[in-house]
Amino acid sequence: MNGIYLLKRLITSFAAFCIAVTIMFALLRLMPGDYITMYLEAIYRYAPPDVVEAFNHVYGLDRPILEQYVIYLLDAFRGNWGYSFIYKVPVLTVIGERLVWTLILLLPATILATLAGIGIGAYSGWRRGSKTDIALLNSMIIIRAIPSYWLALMILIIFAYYLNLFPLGGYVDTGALTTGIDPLDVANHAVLPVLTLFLFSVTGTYYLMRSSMLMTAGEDYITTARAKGLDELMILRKHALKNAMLPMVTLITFECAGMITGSIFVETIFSWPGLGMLTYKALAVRDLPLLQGILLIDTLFVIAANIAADLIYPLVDPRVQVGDDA
Amino acid sequence: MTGRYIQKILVCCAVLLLACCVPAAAGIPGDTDGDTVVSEKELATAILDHLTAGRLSADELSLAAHNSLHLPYGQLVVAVAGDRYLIPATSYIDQKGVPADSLIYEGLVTKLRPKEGGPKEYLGWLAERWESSDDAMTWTFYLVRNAAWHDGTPFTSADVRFTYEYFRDHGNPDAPGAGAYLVNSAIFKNVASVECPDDYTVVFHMKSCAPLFPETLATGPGIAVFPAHIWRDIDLPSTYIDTAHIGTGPFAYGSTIPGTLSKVTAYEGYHGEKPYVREVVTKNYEDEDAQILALRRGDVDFISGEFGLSPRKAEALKDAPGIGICRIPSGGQAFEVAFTSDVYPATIPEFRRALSHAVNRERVCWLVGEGARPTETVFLLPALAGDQVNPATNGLFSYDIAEAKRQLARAGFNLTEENGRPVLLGPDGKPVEITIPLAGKASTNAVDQKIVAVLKEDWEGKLGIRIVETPQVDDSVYLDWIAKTAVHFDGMPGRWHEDIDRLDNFQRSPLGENYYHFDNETFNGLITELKSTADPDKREEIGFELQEILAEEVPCIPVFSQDAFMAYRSDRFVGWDAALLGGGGNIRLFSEIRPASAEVGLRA
Amino acid sequence: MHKKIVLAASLGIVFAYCAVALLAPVIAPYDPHAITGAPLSPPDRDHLLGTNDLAQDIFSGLIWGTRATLLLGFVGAAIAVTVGTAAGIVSGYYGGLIDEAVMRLLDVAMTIPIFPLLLILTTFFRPGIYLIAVLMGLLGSFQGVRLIRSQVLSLAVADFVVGTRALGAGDGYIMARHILPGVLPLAGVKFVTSAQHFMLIGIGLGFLGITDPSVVDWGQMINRASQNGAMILGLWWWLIPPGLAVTLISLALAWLGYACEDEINPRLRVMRV
Amino acid sequence: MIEVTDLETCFSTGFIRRRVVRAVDGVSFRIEEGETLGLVGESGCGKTTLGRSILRLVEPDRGRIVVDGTDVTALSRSELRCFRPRMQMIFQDAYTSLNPRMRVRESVAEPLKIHRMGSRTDIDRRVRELIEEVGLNEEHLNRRPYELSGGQNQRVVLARVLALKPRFLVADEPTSALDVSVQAQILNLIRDLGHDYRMTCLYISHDLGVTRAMSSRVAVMLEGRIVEIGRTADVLDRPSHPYTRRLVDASLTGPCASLERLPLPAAPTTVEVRSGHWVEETV
Repeated sequence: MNGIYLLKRLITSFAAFCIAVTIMFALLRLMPGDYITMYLEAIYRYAPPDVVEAFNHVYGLDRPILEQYVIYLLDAFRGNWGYSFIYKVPVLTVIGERLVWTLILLLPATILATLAGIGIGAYSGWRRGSKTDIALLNSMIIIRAIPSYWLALMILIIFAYYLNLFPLGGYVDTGALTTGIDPLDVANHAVLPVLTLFLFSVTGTYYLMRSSMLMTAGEDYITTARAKGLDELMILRKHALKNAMLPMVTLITFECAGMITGSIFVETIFSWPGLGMLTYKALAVRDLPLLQGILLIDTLFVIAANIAADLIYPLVDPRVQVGDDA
Repeated sequence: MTGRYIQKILVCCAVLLLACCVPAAAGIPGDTDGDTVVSEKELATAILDHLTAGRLSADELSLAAHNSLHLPYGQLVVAVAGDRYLIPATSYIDQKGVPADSLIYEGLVTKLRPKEGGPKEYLGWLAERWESSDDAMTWTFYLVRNAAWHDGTPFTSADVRFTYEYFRDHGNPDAPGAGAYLVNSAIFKNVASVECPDDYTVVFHMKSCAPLFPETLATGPGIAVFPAHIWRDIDLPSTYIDTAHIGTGPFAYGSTIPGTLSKVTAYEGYHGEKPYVREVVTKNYEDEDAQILALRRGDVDFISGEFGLSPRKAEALKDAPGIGICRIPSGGQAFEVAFTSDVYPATIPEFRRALSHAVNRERVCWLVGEGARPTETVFLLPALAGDQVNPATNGLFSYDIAEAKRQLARAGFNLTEENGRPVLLGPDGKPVEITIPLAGKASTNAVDQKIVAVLKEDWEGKLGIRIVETPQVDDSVYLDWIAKTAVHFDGMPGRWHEDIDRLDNFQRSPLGENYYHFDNETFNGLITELKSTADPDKREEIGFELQEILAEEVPCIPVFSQDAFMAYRSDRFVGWDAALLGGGGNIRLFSEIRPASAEVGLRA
Repeated sequence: MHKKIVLAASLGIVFAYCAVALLAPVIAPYDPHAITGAPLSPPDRDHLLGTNDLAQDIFSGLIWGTRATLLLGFVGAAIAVTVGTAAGIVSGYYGGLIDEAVMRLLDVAMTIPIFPLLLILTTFFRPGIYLIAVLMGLLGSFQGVRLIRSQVLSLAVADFVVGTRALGAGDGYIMARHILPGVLPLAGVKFVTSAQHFMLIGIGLGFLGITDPSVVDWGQMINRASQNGAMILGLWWWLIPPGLAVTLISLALAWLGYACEDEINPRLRVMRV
Repeated sequence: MIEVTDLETCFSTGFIRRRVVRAVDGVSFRIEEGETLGLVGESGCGKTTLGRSILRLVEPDRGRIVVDGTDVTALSRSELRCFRPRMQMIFQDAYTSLNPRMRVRESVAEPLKIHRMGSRTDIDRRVRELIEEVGLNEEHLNRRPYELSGGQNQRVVLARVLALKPRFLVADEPTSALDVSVQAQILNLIRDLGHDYRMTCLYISHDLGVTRAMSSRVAVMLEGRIVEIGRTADVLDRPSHPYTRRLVDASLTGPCASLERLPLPAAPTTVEVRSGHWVEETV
């Protein structure tokens, strides 16, 4: 880890953010039937020309395209991501409210999935070829093969409706209106969505850990260690875990970053007011400024996760010199 | 746990009712004669029952007492489809002025849902009554005298004038910052000045003759009046963080948990009829199915989907215990096959007329299911527009393929056959092909696809017109699409079909081109005349004439209108059907619902 | 032994799906777009899986839907793998500035989250099925570039490659004859896993309502079914079959991918499923 | 025949943070026609890079290479490709020198095909000739590298290289990966074929014994520089440079002896200690 590497990372991140902004700018401006008209259509049945003109003026759409772009870019960096069509408040405000709820689902799910994936994967890899291993491997393949929202739907129907064990959706009971948000109540609501997200992401960690165990088992030092009569499992676990750590951190980074992908189905089905559901709704009404905001916030997330991973790598494995190209 | 509790209560009630030998109707505890009102005598009997025999539990007795004394009781949970229906925790005034379906704010007047075949009715809200000068240049509103804002400040005519001025000043498009522009300011465009002779009288002086001013004010749920004492100092409505939401309505703002719940509580000082429920909680379920599951499980008391429940789901709920269904005739959307009058072949009026006989409404309705009613009137729905519908234009578009073929032939179209399939050749000798864009306003419940499926059978299979469906185009490009294609579908909420004034939908100018690119000089002139005509007879005459032009020109073919379905817990609250069907702005809806089960009191 | 059975079964399923897709007009009893009975009728002899809300035969839709799903999966994967392999080979073989440029570009591209971008782009353009496949393929090719490149890096400095260059072979020749065959097995595995991934994504897009309505596809079927309350109304014959159909092909591809991976990475070879 | 003047090859790593390793640092020497020059030095001293640089398999940064009267460094990419058949290289590991996916027949025919030398039947005939010349027979043609032994593979490599009838051959420790018994066979083969084809040869090795047997002159390389060059007998029997002395001593005591770092002058000068025997001056 050194300054120049960090600088490189920052430049990359900056470029990525600019590209995301540029794509959105291009889409908004290329859109046939410009979005002011569309916006007004939602309110009036017609878009009166004088009103459209006034709005174009307010949004600066009557200026040269390059000037618009520069303004847009600057606005994006200033956190001024425009107004959502549906909520009619600044996009960043809407996203800010939702982000925390997505994290409430995502963090426990990811942590649990990582721990469980490492545990089950290590066991499976250690007992490679055994019945348990085969059974575990196959069930993971099956879980991975089921379309995610399908799984979410089934979990909702079975556990919430038929077995009546959990709430059908939302994140708090109506009682919260009077007594305030009770963490236990939220936890009760979060069980099913977290379970679903957990199932989505446990397979990745499992695969990684298992194949790391298998790879490690073939290494010479393991054979040597075994010959010396040391505890095979312990050595395996130690080395396999070490080997798996780097890709694991990358994997978790990507999982966090791709949070919208998984949560879009889960949150919609469980009426959980996070970023995923916001995406779903923005899509339904083609709320482009909001979609743009979601893309940007997700890009920022990837950037943050990458930098976090860079910082974590050396902690996990001191041999790794991040940014060392040689 | 709750389920068992409900069972217990139900069993108790049943035993009780049997013991009292009262006609077995599920109703309010203590209400022995079944009129849904607990009279003083009944309450007294109930108290005695409770004291001596313990037949009624303390909770039930409390419910009976609240009902008898008209004190708000219990919590009503309403499911909504989308968090935009929740009351936001912050600023409440949006670019429209105020969100629709508000229980908190009131306007001067609101419009009642018309009874089938009946005339238009308005309901005074903050205005007790109103009158206009003969030339409709001056409108005077007499305000209710006992109204007060939720924070106790008395409501006066100054608030009304303030609202007008606020809209006028913030309707300025040059106002700094996005979102500062209040779109509804257009509604006051025609107002020259507002005068307040006293605290309870407001006089609007118009710029030009405005016979329909109350109608304009009642658009949607009605234009809300803002509290002058709060909004006086706020320059930018979009950036103001309002957490109090002070209005004059029957309910005052309670609290919000963003994205999922919001609550209003009964306002004891309300100037009209006080609500019977103490709290109305709105709970967000994104998914209609989740709403239905929640209603069945008893998590919510009222569901309505987004445009009313889907008819089939309403049908399936009918037999569920403790659940009632309300159907509002033509309360949903009305659908039409619309022509773009300047795109070939829709440029040919005979072609449009011919096709008006080639829409199998019965079959479309059969596909759509329960609650779809075929309509053959011009644009206005008889169920809503009542006597404004010109009887002469009724039944002009009957389904008759032979007639369609005849008219097409007369217009120079030639029906031939190719590879065993009919092919229609246009006057130019080329096969006729029509592109139909999907999505847009008719895509609710896939109605557009259902209409296409039926049209394909007739237009393609019998008349030889090739139909090309576009992929589901999104709303942003839909407008462009319909401008380029001869035929599209439209679906509009009922209120667009309830009044002759809505026929301006077909007028060209002053708003520019209409959806149909329809441009008929006589028609345009008549609309302008209608807008400034106050005399009801004269208005009716013009309205009839307008409809005749439309029937002749066929800029669109009406297909069907849909009833709206809503479902509720009939075992917990009573008075649903009357409230829902009785119409009026939604503001009164939840004031009339009465709790019927002690359970709703325990929730709060 | 057992592994062979699983492999054979997976291949069998994939081939069966391909056959169904090819023979759809022959197998399907009805035109999937035609009104063929009463809407929402339960399964009977005429309609093996009943009809949907448009009174279309669900069984025929299921058969025709195979085409869309396979097309999305395979065309998308083909594009992703082709682009990924080409870029990976060029980047890894030439190294230097080209590699640096490709890698930095990739760093940037990988930072932009793919799924939201895919959603926005497919929403923005009219979602034709080929467009979705191409977008998915292009956006999904980034990971492949890294994978292939790392393999190419070791191949490019292999003695036989240097030796062939010493013989006077051009870069094009070397990449085509020596590098490409070396990465093909890896690209093959990537193809299978991408195809599975893209099929699931395609179905997901259908579920979100981003589909081509002129094509019957399973995501759209599931979406339609759940939008029209198949779950509430108990119309299992509408909701379950497309879901099962997706799961089965996805499972077959997953097993196939695993078996292939096992084959090219012998150290993982312990699978006796 | 071969003339290398002031050759310098650097490797740089990193894009932004450039780090330069000078693998070949100002090397000059000549090899006469038909002569074999041995190049010795411990691993990592730049022998392989030097070999590859001469053939421009690695681009040198500076200097001039003249092979057979042609300035190799001045050739354009396409000219270079046409020139390549005249100079060839054999690598250390025979297994990795052959594409594992190709049959012997394809590998041997590959150079002929690349340079379009003859029709298909011509190529086929030539391949058979070649394979017999290197001491294998036709049945080996359909095998793949992993079905052959190391020695056999190295013969295939040789056949492949000889197909182009090169004038100059760089042999980069071609026998170091082989068993001692096989080594001798391959060495003999290379020597004999080199003689038959009248090839000039640069023989890279760290084994002084092999070098002695193969080459008439020897160059000693240390940290990218040639520190001593001269006739084999002169250099190996009467080493003048301390490094060479150590190298020779080490070869007597055993291969495991590690060599300590020697302090080297920054700007060395070379002196001719006897005719054709040049040594870099030490501090």
